[in-house]
Amino acid sequence: MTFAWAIVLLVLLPLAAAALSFAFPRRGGWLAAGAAVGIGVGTAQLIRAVLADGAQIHQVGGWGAPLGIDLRADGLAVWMLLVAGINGAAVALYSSRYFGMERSEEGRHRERYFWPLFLFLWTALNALFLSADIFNLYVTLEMLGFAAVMLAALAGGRDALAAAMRYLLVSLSASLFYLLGVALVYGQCGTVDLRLLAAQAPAQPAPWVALALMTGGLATKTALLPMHFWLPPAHASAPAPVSALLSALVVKGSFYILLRLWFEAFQVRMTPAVAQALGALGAAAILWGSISALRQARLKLLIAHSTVAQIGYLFLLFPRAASPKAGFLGWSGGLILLGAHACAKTAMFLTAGNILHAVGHDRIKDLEGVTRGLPVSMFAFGLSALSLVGLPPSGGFAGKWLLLSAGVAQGQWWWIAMVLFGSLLAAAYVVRVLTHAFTSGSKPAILNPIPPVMEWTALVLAIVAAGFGLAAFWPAELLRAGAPQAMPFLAGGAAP
Amino acid sequence: MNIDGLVLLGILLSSFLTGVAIFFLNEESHRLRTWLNLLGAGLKLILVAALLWGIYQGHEYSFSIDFLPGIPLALGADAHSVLFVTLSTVLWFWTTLYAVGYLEGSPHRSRFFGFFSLCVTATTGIALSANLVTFLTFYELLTVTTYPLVVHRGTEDAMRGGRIYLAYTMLGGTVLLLAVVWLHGLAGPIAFRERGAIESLMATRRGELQALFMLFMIGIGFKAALVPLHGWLPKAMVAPAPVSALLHAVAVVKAGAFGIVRIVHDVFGIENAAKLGVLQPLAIAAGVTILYGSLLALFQDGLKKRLAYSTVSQVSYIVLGTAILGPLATIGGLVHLVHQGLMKITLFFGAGNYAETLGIHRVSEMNGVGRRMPWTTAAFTVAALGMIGLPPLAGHVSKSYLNQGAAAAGQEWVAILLAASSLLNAAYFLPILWRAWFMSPPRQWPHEHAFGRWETHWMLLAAPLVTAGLVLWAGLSAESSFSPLAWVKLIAAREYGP
Amino acid sequence: MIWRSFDWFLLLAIVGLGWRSLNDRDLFRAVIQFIAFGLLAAVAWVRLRAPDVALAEAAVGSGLTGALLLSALARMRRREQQAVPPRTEASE
Amino acid sequence: MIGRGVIGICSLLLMGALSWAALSLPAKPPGLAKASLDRLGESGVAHPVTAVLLNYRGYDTLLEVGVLLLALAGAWSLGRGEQPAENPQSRPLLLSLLRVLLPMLLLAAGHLLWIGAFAPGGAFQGGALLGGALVLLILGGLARRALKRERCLRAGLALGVLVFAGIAAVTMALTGGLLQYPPGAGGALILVIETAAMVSIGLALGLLYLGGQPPEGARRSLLATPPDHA
Amino acid sequence: MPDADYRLYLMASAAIFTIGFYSMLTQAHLLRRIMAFNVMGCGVFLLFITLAARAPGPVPDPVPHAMVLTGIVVSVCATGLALALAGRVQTVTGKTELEPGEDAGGRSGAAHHGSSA
Repeated sequence: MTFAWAIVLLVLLPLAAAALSFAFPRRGGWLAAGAAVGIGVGTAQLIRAVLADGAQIHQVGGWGAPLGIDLRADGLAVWMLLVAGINGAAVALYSSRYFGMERSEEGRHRERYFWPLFLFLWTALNALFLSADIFNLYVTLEMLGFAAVMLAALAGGRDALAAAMRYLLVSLSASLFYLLGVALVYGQCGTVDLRLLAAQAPAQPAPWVALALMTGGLATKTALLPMHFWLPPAHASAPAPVSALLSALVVKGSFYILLRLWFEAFQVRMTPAVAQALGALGAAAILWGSISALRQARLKLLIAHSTVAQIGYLFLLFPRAASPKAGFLGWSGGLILLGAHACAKTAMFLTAGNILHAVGHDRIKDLEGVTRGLPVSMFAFGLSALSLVGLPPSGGFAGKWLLLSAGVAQGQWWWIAMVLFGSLLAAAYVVRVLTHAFTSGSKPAILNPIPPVMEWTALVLAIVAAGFGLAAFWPAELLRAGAPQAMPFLAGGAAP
Repeated sequence: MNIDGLVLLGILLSSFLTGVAIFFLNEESHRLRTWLNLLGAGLKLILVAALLWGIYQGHEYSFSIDFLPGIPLALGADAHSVLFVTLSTVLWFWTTLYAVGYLEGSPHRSRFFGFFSLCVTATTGIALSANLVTFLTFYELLTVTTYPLVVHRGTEDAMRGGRIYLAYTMLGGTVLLLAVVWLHGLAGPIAFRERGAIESLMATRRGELQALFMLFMIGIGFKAALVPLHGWLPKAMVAPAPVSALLHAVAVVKAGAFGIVRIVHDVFGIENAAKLGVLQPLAIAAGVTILYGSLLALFQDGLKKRLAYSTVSQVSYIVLGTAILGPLATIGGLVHLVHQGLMKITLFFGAGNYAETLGIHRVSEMNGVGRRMPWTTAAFTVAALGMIGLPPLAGHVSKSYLNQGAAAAGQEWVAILLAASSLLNAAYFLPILWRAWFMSPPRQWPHEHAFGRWETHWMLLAAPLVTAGLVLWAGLSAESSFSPLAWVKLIAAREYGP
Repeated sequence: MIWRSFDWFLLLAIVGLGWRSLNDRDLFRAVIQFIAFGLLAAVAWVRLRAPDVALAEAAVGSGLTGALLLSALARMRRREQQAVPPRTEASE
Repeated sequence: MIGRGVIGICSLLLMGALSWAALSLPAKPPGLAKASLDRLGESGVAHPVTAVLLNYRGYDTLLEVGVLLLALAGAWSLGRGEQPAENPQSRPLLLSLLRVLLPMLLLAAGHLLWIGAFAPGGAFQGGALLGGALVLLILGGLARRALKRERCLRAGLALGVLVFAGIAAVTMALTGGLLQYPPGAGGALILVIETAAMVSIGLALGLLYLGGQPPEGARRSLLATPPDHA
Repeated sequence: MPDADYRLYLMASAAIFTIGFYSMLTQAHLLRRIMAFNVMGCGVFLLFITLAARAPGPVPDPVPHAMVLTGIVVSVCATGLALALAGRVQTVTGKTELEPGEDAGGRSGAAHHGSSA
């Protein structure tokens, strides 16, 4: 019962709010606020339910899989909901001022369309995290993709539009690959329900191809190296709050489906070879992303490239969590890292937005003395940098610690080296920014003042990112409480 | 965890909250900021005093909260902690006073004192950590909070110095992290325990333990500025004098030295380490560092640079003492932790006064400063002589214990080493004193400020005088029952057991 | 047998049109071929006993999509004429 | 950019893998045909596809109606579209065509909606016809005044989602199950949903044709002024 | 109808999808790429429908049909959206193609100063 009502709050409410904010463009902000409150309540309820008595199932229409669609809330799902909720709410708060700052017709136009698109995005994320049905996941994926692309295009500049166009084409093709996989799976197994698939565990060739297709499509949407090419321009040229959403949440949506496929529906096929391959791509992404982040001239591009690198870390989860030796460590580590990265990245992009708006550009080398103009924002940047680099007690540290412990438990030194080296590179590129910002050169003219809300939202998120390592045991418990049944060792495995 | 444990938390918060509060002060409210600073420092002093009193009363102090799954964030107050926390708290109080005077009228003071307080929070956190992960946490926090202090001036070379500092310390932190994770993988959560926490592995995992010990020493060696990991220390001299004083005497380098002591004593245990045969290499590294530092100090004309290299060498006395098996050496090393701190901070205060009052930055400009600034120079002299090891000053105590310890451990080379180092110390300190007292001052000083009736700002004067006094006291009353030495003897007794 | 050859013909036509519609030099012809492609697909749906899908495909898949494509093409052409200097490669 | 040759080879490999996988599928797939037919009685409609769309997997359709609205909102977010160019000489022909075609299209749409309950047809097909009709109107230039009433358009577009979501919530309250229709009420509720959905689908599909927000008469459209001129 | 013909349809679906994919990568003009997406989709739908038709029993499996209906509507939405975006891209950049190498994101900052700030 709780779960069913939570669904109403988490999916129907934002969906309706989106439709209403389209019908009544001027009420967008308020509708978003209402939706945010509802989503908060729903998430809280679900978390309590899951902690109390494990994973929850709701059979939509009362039919039940395979005929109907099942929604499911387990530790993983509610953790993702929570992450999305925190960042979504922050972005909503930030945007309530951001788009208003522009007093032009375009500004009003953007604000009018931001809210419905944003609410659709949030709906899609919540629906995606709750769904246990791979075709339903396809629908949510498309909704997510459309919303993301159009939000990215909202900036309207030539780069933004070109990037959005490329993003749209990539995302559409990727979805079709996924859908083709779904078709093959259905033809083979006669069901599209994750848990029934896990029960069947068929061994024929078709599912292999299907899995390959779906993984390819989803990895592309997640911008895993080498399918990352579309991400930096799209994320860098979008309006700041949108960049935050894209980097913090959207890429995580498709990543989440990957987890569901590999660790639940098709876990029998999670062979070490597969795990190592995905991990290797992740490692490559860490290197490429960090190094190219070092070479960026503009702040938003730097942050976008760092997203590519951080996505690489997420994929290190596969080789870690796939081994019974260290399953839980890798699993919780990767997911905590995911949450930490989301908060940190949102804070960073919001900060970048403040800088961009305040000084009129985001050329890193010309940021001298920005610290004096925007102390709060830069402080937020510094704090989120802590989490990105993985210094204690940040969430990033907790995640990396668990991943490293998993690596030690497996005795896989080369992965450990990778994680550590990645942290150093991350330190290098954030320090590059901080150095310029701290240097007291010619003080850049603060063209327009930044509303306090926009600075403090970033700071609060940064504090969350930098501080929630102190509570890292809690998400770990949550994930333990409702790990996918398919892989028992994801729930077991005593912490170090 | 007990109610007393809150005292430990209080010791951290007293400076943490101060720091946070100061961040949000606007630049102009000098008075309020000053009072906040002194309030925080004073409160910390009182709490530490309460802690000491409680320990004499036989209270147990511990505080812990959940952190990583299965690993708490734990604070405790064992003998080591108390030694280091007392030292850093006492010195912080005076450094704060000094910094307030020193930075009067310079920009960004809210930022500066904010990070200043956080930096000391991290240091006391290191002192009070009761397990390895907590230690690591505060250790990294120290790196982060000191960086803004090093680059505070915001000039190009300040930035360069800061980058180098960060590069070194981050690298060290990473190595340390690797070591910590690895050790946890072997032995589970590591709580500091006298005589070591890894007994169980001694038989089976010998090789890995040796590797681990090396990793630990490298990781911490960066902060402790063991040669060849010392490169950042002279570069970090771009920071304002109080920061240098803090870095060298109280926070970073000292935290490094303390960390090495911690690892050897309470993670591995001296006997175990000796069994593993890893102490000798450490001792040699320390020896090399001592000579190298002193030699380079000899050729520095920049006063702070010279002091920096002298720090490189002096801190390794502590490492040396730790690396030699036997209570006497241990005592020598540990007590130098305190003594070096007192002496070095005095020296930096002095250097800061010269720079601030007369604009003197190089040794070659110091002719006759003794006549212009007798009090400062007196304090400076006491500390310098102490460094050289002149009885009855503090340095002498440490060195004599080290000597006896080395002899007891049958390591004669150490005696030679120490003698050589003392000679070098004399060689790079005595000329300074000679110039200061006995050569005639120039017609006019590079940049002279008049500070009314005192030779310099009273805050700048008070700090070095007090610390110099402490140097005297530590030396004179060494054998009394209430002195650093007495406390250190207690520690040594516990480390070696019955 | 008849059906068999019908299937062959149908599918070959669909595949062929699909290829042509994407590789024809002239965009307008390409779009027309695409619409034909959609209609043949609808026939295929009927053949596969999916009347609902056939209806939808005829109306949406080829009908509306075709209209969208045609109008978009017209707009693009117009913009190209407006644009200075006139660009040509779009209509290849 | 990788050469066409490489792409071609990759595509051939892909095609091989796909055919191989598809051919390896069981000849008699374990689908849901039987299940969906067996429980058709409970679904409230007699046509299996409609049953799947609006009952068994109604949740998909709910989200999908959302996607439709989202797509339109996205298209509008790009700025104002333009009236398609109309060549005068074809206009009279078009108009006479419209006079015949429009009523038929509307009737057909309604018919499809109605029979969707027990035969091929339903909201999508009906909506598609409506959309087609709207396109014709726009082509004939008859929709100008309608297009000015933006508020009504927005309301009509949002209608489908709101009704669908509302009914989902109501069923939730009544039966404790999302989209779990009270026994017997299924058919009626589905018809309501389909009607609302059809209107929105028709509007959305038709308006997508403009390639942007309906153009305003006098004001210069945003399309004409790229924002980064600012 | 005999299984042989279904095999025919299955292979055709593979072929259609691949053609669409190939053109999506090789064609430059946005209109063509959008059509390519539609062709890919058609291949996927063909697979679904064929599977449905192969279902044992008197009538084909309705579930894939419903899925395809959903898919068709989604892809027409996508097409409309993509065309609108393409038109916008053309008005702003004057091109009907995406020039490669934007991945480096060369000019971004300048542009979003104007637009997103």
